[in-house]
Amino acid sequence: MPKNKVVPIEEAMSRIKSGMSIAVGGFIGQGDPLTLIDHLKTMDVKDLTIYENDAGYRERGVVELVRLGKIKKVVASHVGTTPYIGKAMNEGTLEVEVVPQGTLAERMRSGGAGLGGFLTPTGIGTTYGESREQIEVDGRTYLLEKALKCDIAIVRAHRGDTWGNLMYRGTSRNFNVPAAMCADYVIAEVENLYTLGELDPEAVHTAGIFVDAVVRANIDYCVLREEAYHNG
Amino acid sequence: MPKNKVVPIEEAMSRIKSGMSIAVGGFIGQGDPLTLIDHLKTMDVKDLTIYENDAGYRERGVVELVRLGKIKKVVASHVGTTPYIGKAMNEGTLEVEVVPQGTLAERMRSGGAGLGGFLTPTGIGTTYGESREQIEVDGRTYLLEKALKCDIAIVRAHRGDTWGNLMYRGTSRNFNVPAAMCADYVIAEVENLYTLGELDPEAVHTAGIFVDAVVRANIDYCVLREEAYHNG
Amino acid sequence: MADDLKQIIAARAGRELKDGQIINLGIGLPTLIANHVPAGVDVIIQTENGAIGVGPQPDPGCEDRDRANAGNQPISLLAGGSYFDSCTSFAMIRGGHLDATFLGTLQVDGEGNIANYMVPGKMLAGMGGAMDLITGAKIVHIVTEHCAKDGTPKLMKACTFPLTGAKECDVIITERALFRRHPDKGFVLEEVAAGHTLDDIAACTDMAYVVADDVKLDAFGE
Amino acid sequence: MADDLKQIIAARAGRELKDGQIINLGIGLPTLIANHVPAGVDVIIQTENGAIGVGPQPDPGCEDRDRANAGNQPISLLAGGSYFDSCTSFAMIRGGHLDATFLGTLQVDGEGNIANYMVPGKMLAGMGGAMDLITGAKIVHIVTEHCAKDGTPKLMKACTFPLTGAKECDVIITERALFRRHPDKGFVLEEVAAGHTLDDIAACTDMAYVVADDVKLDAFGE
Repeated sequence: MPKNKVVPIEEAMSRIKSGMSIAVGGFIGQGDPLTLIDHLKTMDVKDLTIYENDAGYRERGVVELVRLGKIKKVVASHVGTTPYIGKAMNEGTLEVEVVPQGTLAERMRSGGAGLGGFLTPTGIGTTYGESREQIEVDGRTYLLEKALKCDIAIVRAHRGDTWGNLMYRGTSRNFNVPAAMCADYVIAEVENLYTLGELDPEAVHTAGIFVDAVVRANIDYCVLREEAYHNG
Repeated sequence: MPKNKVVPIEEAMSRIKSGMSIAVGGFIGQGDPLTLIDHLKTMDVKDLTIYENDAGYRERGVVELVRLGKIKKVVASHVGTTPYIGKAMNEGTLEVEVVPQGTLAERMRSGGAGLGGFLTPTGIGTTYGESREQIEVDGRTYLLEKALKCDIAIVRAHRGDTWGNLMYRGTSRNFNVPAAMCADYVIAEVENLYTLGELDPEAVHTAGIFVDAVVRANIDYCVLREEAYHNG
Repeated sequence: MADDLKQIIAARAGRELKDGQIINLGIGLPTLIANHVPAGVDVIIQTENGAIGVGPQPDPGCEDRDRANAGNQPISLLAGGSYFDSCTSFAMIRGGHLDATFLGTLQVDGEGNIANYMVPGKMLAGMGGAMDLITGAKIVHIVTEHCAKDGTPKLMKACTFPLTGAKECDVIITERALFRRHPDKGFVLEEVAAGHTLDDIAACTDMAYVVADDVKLDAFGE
Repeated sequence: MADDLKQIIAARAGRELKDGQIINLGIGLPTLIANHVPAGVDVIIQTENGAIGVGPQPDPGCEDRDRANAGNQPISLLAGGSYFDSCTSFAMIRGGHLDATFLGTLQVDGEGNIANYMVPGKMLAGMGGAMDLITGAKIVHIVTEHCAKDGTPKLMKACTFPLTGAKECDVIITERALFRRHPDKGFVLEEVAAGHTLDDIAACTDMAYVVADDVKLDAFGE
């Protein structure tokens, strides 16, 4: 019988130490693990490096950790939805590295899949591409993108069981899937917790093998979802 | 509204010409597209190259096409479940190339995902590994495995809708997912055909974007499944 | 950009759509193209954050935070649509499974180079999914105001900002003109919007181009 | 291999299992290990054709062709198990998410090299998932009859067949002995099965090894 990985949030998050790298699921608020991010705000850690598609949406998400001075560097595909990130970067308090979205997702997956990296045509002929080794295969040139392995991953699922099988909802799936693969210790917050066997084995999006700790979300995302478009 | 891709089997399969490469889904009978393979047996084509995990199970599957002299080469991870393959190879009527199972699946996915290839530790230090270029990343050596792109793919799904959204059943999912990604023309046989909107959008395994033609299975797999273990 | 200009561009871009195409629309102006799909043309919209079969924006009160596009606007899903993760999304995009993409830009040039994600020393938004879209989509459309806010041309002799994609742009649609790139001739001016002349276009376009023999004047009116 | 020998090996291999481990069992003899999981130990079995949480073989009449393992034997799925495609399966395997694998072999040597997929000029079954399993699983166990059918040692000075994996074998369990590889000492003979002596083992083992100071004789009896 698969073991019960449901733990108090303090226990799971205590794995995070200053200087660590953290992969974060979500996409400008869609599926961002806000319970875990809120908890991280209260922790005495700094110099974290974040790998995420973005840094949140407006004032919510990883951007809050940047404001609190906990983040050394953000590696993202886009930071335009959180104006404070550009400000912190220009003030020199934050390093920002931007990478193509598909490349970032695939780098996470590669890390989780035990690959060393992959060859992509994305970025060939650009300044970005000059930062990567180029490899020719059968007459076509590709960038070599290295696999990404992080110390920690934090993700959010709509449903999860006690072993860490996860199911996401709608477009909240996004980076949660590759982020949940690529870290030494993967923490999943789940909106709804299920008993083993309740989730359809044909429909699981992330198998529990990838997950180390399951935490109950303490945010009412269903309320948040309804309010999102009414409060602007 | 997504277009209706349901076509007669003759129309879909007429895309297959002598000399083509074909990716085949399935795993020693689990999920093998037997309706399409049966149809291929009746076609006047030869010199096909097959990429599949295996060549079927016992006397059923791609091995039947080999017996009919339609196949030039099989690239698989394992051919031990179809004794005729070894015989044909030893008689010189068939080329066989074996590759690691994870590598074959990932090569298909890479081809479908527009990547040039990937770096894997699998095979390092072996004779197999000597057939591949070696690349060092951060002090570790990997094999460079090239993406695989085929002319045709044939797969089988348990459920499919008219646009080609597919859902597989149990361990029949296997290579059907990457095979359905990696070809110029992807033919899916479906055991059960659904109207658009009937399949749960959260639970689709292969999105219709990857599929070019949908064909109704003409084999009663449900009967086959029940009989499988009773007739040895 | 003024709303009416956006609508002119989106309307003309919409007429580029072919029945059955699978497309991805960038954030902002390109998203408006969904409102200008010609009658009798069915297209399937993919959004890179993880959905295909994007339908109309839901009615107020029916939005759902977990059903949104890459610009965080609420979406509905048509029958036959589905959700997926970011790796699968970019397998579709990079793997050549999209027929077309429509994106805005800061600069574009006659070689088909596109620069739309950063102004060195000033603004770094990030390329998001644009680099993959430009690389992977079969037809890359740039939809943009003809000139920047300060009046300088966006259709440049050569892009000066870091590129998002090299030699990938196939069609440029502005509120004033439509250019289509041919394999040997480079960009060809095919249409000039009503209210503009060939000389107007020449004056506000640094990009090298040739004028089509059958260039259509007073266009964009349909 | 005689059934009783298989059971001896599988039983000893079962005692290597630790509570909570996620394991993959090769086709044939290794599959039998599932019947020898010690009381109080829970392991999770992954099968590379696309399932995790593999349970007992279903009762006759309840088998299902779509619920089978990599050897095509019918399986059941425990609560918490799930199905997935081959790419995801090997992401688990190659990515180091499995604690242990148990595989049969043709040859193994003192360097930890494993050769189990072809006999040049004679037999080419293919490596199946073994190369990935050997590379990715944290602990690689070889479970094998001590000698080949013709009596020649399978535990070789150096493998002569093409390797499936280089320096990856951690534990060798035969019907006669258990060897465990240490970082500096190489393989250490830890246990000798009842009915065999240290000299017996030396006589039928070409592989270099050292005998543990506390080697356990008359073992495998529990």
